[in-house]
Amino acid sequence: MSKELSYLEAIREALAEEMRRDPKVFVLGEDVGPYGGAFGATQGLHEEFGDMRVLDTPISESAIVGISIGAALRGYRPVAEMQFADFISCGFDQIVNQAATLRYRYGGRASVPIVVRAPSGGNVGGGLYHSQNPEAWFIHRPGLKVVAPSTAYDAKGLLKAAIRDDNPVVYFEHKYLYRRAKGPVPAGDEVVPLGVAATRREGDDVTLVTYGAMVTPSLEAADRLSKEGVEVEVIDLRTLLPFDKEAIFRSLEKTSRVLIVHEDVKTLGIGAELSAVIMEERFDRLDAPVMRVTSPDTHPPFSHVLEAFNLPNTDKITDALRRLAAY
Amino acid sequence: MSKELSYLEAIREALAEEMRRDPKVFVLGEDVGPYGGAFGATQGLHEEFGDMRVLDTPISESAIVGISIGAALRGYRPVAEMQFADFISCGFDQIVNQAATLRYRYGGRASVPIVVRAPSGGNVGGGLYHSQNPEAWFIHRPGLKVVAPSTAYDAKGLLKAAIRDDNPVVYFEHKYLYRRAKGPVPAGDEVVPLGVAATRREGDDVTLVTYGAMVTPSLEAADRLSKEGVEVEVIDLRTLLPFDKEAIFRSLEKTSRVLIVHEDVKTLGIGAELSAVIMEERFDRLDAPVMRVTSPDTHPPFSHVLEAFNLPNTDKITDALRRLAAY
Amino acid sequence: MPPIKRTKFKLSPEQLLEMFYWLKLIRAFDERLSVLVKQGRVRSGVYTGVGQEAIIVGTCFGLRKEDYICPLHRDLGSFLMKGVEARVMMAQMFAKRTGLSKGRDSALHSGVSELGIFGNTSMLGANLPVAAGLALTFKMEKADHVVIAYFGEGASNTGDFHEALNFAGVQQLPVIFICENNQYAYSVPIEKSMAIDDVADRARGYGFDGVAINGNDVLAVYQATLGALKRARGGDGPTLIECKTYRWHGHSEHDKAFYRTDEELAMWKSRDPIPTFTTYLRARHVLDDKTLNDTESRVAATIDDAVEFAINSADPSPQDAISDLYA
Amino acid sequence: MPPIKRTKFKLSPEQLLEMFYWLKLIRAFDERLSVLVKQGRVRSGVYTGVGQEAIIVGTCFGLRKEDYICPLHRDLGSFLMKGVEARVMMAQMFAKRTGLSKGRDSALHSGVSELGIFGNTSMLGANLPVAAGLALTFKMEKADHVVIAYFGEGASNTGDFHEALNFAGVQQLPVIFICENNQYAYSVPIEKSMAIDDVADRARGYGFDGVAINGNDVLAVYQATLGALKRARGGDGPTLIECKTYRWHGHSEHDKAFYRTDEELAMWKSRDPIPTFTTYLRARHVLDDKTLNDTESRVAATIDDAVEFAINSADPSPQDAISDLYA
Ligand SMILES: Cc1ncc(C[n+]2csc(CCOP(=O)(O)OP(=O)(O)O)c2C)c(N)n1
Ligand SMILES: Cc1ncc(C[n+]2csc(CCOP(=O)(O)OP(=O)(O)O)c2C)c(N)n1
Ligand SMILES: [Mg+2]
Ligand SMILES: [Mg+2]
Repeated sequence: MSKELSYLEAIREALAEEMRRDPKVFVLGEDVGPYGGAFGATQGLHEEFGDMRVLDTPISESAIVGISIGAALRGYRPVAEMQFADFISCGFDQIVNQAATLRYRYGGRASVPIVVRAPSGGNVGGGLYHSQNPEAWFIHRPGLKVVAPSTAYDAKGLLKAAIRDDNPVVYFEHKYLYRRAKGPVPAGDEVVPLGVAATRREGDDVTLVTYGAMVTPSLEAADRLSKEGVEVEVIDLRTLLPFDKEAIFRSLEKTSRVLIVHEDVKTLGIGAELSAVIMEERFDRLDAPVMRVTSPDTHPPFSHVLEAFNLPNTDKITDALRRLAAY
Repeated sequence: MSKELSYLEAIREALAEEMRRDPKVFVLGEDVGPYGGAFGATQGLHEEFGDMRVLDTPISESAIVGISIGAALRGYRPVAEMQFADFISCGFDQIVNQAATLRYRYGGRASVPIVVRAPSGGNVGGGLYHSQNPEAWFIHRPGLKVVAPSTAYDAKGLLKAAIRDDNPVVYFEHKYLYRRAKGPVPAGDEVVPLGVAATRREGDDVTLVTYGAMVTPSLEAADRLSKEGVEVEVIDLRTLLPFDKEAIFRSLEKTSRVLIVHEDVKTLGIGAELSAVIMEERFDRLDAPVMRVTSPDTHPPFSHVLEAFNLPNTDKITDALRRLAAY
Repeated sequence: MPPIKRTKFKLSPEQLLEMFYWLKLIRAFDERLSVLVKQGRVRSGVYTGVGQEAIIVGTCFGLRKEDYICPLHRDLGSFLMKGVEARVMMAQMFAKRTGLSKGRDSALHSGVSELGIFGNTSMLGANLPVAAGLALTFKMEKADHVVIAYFGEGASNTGDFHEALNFAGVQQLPVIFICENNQYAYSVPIEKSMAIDDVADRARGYGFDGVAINGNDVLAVYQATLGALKRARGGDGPTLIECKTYRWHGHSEHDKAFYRTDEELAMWKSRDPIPTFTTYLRARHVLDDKTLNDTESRVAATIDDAVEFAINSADPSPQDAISDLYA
Repeated sequence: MPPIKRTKFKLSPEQLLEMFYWLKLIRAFDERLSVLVKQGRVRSGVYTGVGQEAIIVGTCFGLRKEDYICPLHRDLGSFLMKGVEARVMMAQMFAKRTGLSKGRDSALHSGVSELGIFGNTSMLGANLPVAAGLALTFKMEKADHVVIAYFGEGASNTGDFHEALNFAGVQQLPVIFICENNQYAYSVPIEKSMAIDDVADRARGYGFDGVAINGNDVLAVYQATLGALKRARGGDGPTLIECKTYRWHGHSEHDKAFYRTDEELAMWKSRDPIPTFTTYLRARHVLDDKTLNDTESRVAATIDDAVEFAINSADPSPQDAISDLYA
């Protein structure tokens, strides 16, 4: 627990450790071999594990996922890399129709332990096709699990848990955090369990639910509110499907107010489901409407002027928290 | 307005009329030519319009959409058929990344007037891959419009509007309604405008928001409640993106209670967004939580025993309405 | 590399009779299914392979238990030959709890890992990347097992076909791609879906051999498969075998197939694989009237038993609609 | 069908000098971009085509205004040759309001319909179905215009490549597929992504001709294109021209390209298309020192002006982040 790693190094370490632990784990994707991946997540793996466990593939996202499924059916645990999460649209059918349904239509007699790693998110000057946050499409698909770590600790711990999980997991790693998030990581066999949120800050006045790169500005906004006498509890979902409803409800018991913050666009982003579930199950506990701070319904633009307009940030979150606290 | 057509005939008539009106309209897809489409939606068109305006394509969903986009850029108005909405996952990238973003990244200097017709929905013994309701994926994508008619009238009128619209439209036609829904259809140049909901039944006590094949059981449930002294206003969304928020809010002013009914699964189905928007913008008008009746988070199974378990129906809707009215 | 079509082989009388049994059983199974659909006892879309049996028998006959098959919609017979009991397959078509998918799907969208059978989705071509993934694990293990992947000529126009065959080629995987070229994809004749005569020619674009053979000659299919098996088991990579054939029935049992002529059907019926093989067996004195009668009774008994079993099997319990989604 | 490589042509001195100008301009543009990236003035991922200019010049030189091009990420030069001003392209790279996309993307993801330029997404191969759609409209109109579609050898492994070329083949569309085979897809050498030597061989699987030529010889590229243009304009369908070449820079300007050797780079630099063509022009007495100097000054002035224009152009206004989504 003493070692400090970057989020990216944490991912690399998780891969290396799991590959050492279990010979059935292997990685595949574009440029993941000797090159070490577009972001370096697989650096050193090819040298250590060789051609057959660190596979450079052709530019064939659908096949990358399909091949992973085939290998998983024979007991392997493939970790497929999409070079950018944006390109997951090209492997979409294999994920939502092949992987997500397999156990169900096999009558429960098989499972698909694959992980699809997908570098997502903006604020890195990536423009329309190198900044997307495609998590909602997969949260809408029963049979999948969806993960989105915000810290180096979770990046490692959740990836290890995802690799060991017997279900198809889509693992969104946020590009903005790769080198910016740093911290201790779990040691040895420790994992961060899927489906369990983390409370990043305690508070009795407002519950803020978020994940990924939005955790830091959320905490900053919470600190500002604290100076104004409002204590915000910040919940980092970590797993988006299944999401930790109980953690939200527990916090809500104290606060009666919920703000949801995500970088994905508003309409049918995960915030919609969280809000709807709170509505259905905790309506009487609410003293104010559940609010959302999200990107507007548009595409991620390149120009920093435009991207800044879209992205939620500390100021926008602070404003929303104030409105919510004052409601 | 006097002619009675089935929902399927209404679609066919819309296609034929638009093709006659505008030489730039053409249809393409698998088996849409001499065969007339898997469901017969294009029957007679090949005979009338010939090979170049009624194109049988290879089994290539991604190309079918991409070809449509190319033709649209040259001023054509292609109507592409997915044989089943389920297979839209194979053309996903071209819809969400190519069509939906084009105008934006062209700086507003071009548009993509395509329609993707997608026969969706269950209750027809179709099983996992012939029963899906994939609308939410597209509602989550800015730049698209999404349509889902419930009557023959709207099937014709909305399809005509979709063809004339300058944006990419995904048009979900419900298979269960093809031969079961019958009624008058708009004549001549009349269209049903996109973005406008229809109130199918007036009532002051509860607002029920739904669309597609769920309108009929919703109306039946409303009739039952009426006998119990509860008047339900039933709103048929017709267009799912952009959805007619104002129509919902208007009704809510009267009723203070909203039930959402859809056949799609619950988590991040459109009901989530509707609920969240009502929460955000009309919290103080609510006397009860917005509730949802949907399919559970699973896949559409074949066996009628299983499918019946999943699908919302008059009984389930009636129960929910009672709970909501009594809240 | 060893030639494919001229591989030498010798089959014992017992083996030849076994082949004969399978041809008859698969034909009888499909024909019974067809009757059951007409009787309304099987409700689902049924896609029979009547007329194409020689392909299944010729390709499956030389397989080991460890070898894997990846069938598509007309390949029910390959499930039988790989070891699934006829009664289980029949229960699957009846959507009974005793079927492979517990009633969740009635078609061939379920598999049995222990028997080396992959169950695809409905999405044509989507089985091929999975086949490559299965074969990759055999290569990793330096095992000399093989994967057989089936697809129609129509499915060879999907993106997944291309991505899968390219990957199999570059990795030299032990996989045999079997094209069942039955001249039509639903209503679309091959000349409207590709500008080549032989799908086999596509193999060259992936760096391995493709051969086109008479798919109605079980011995020719067996011989070509043997050659490809030898190659694959010896580490010499994939082969594409295109089997020219014809489906007697409509695309599904509900399709009247008006898009083809009676003459064409009659011509292909005259090439029925079963009489051809019967003549061969008689000429070699392997089959006499008694063995013929015995075979036919065995087949009839098996099918009768299967139908009885399916009819008497219980429906799934409603809760099965939402179980087995996650491991 | 007319042969592709041996098409006769005659170019006037003016035309030859114009070709020379384009070669120099495109080279200079990319090299300036490269400097601007190092200076931090252009922030985006920049993918130059330095070393590959002969392909763009040779393929675009014979085009009409009505012909369409479908470029990929290294084909900035084709925008210039089709009529976009250098300053507009530079403003696009600077993400300024005066660029093609109003700052929404800095890469080549924008087009100009009036000039016959399609702007693709980032998704490799996704331009090819669109190219087929554009060509389809020329066929519909019986116009003798042509579509030129570019792609790397890496992109030829995507599903979209396959679906598009197959459709173009079966419909005999007026489209020329230009493969820029620069030996690498990012870090992955061609031999790790396909088991064939020539991408041109894939054309046979689609029923048309493919030729492999020296992509660093502008006259060879021009000649092959002329032949293919004649074919396409005459209704004889598509051609695939594979241009063997090499990119001098890394995959993007941030890539150090350690995956290749200095020797390899030196060898390819010795095949620089510009000196080769210069020698030819001098031998034919078309180019003397004065014309060379004039050309170089013209090029420098154009680039300087472009950079100045881009730098002095305004950023987009924040609201542009959410405009132009719908027509
Ligand atoms: C991706 C996809 N698109 C469309 C369909 C609908 N469909 C089912 S079978 C079929 C025809 C298949 O033709 P072919 O591959 O030649 O196989 P055959 O039915 O002739 O055996 C079609 C279009 C599908 N199942 N999957
Ligand atoms: C569908 C898709 N997958 C991955 C990428 C990431 N990517 C961008 S360029 C590139 C390599 C392209 O190689 P090639 O097609 O040969 O073109 P080149 O860059 O060599 O000109 C990759 C993998 C992408 N843009 N699209
Ligand atoms: Mg076929
Ligand atoms: Mg390349």
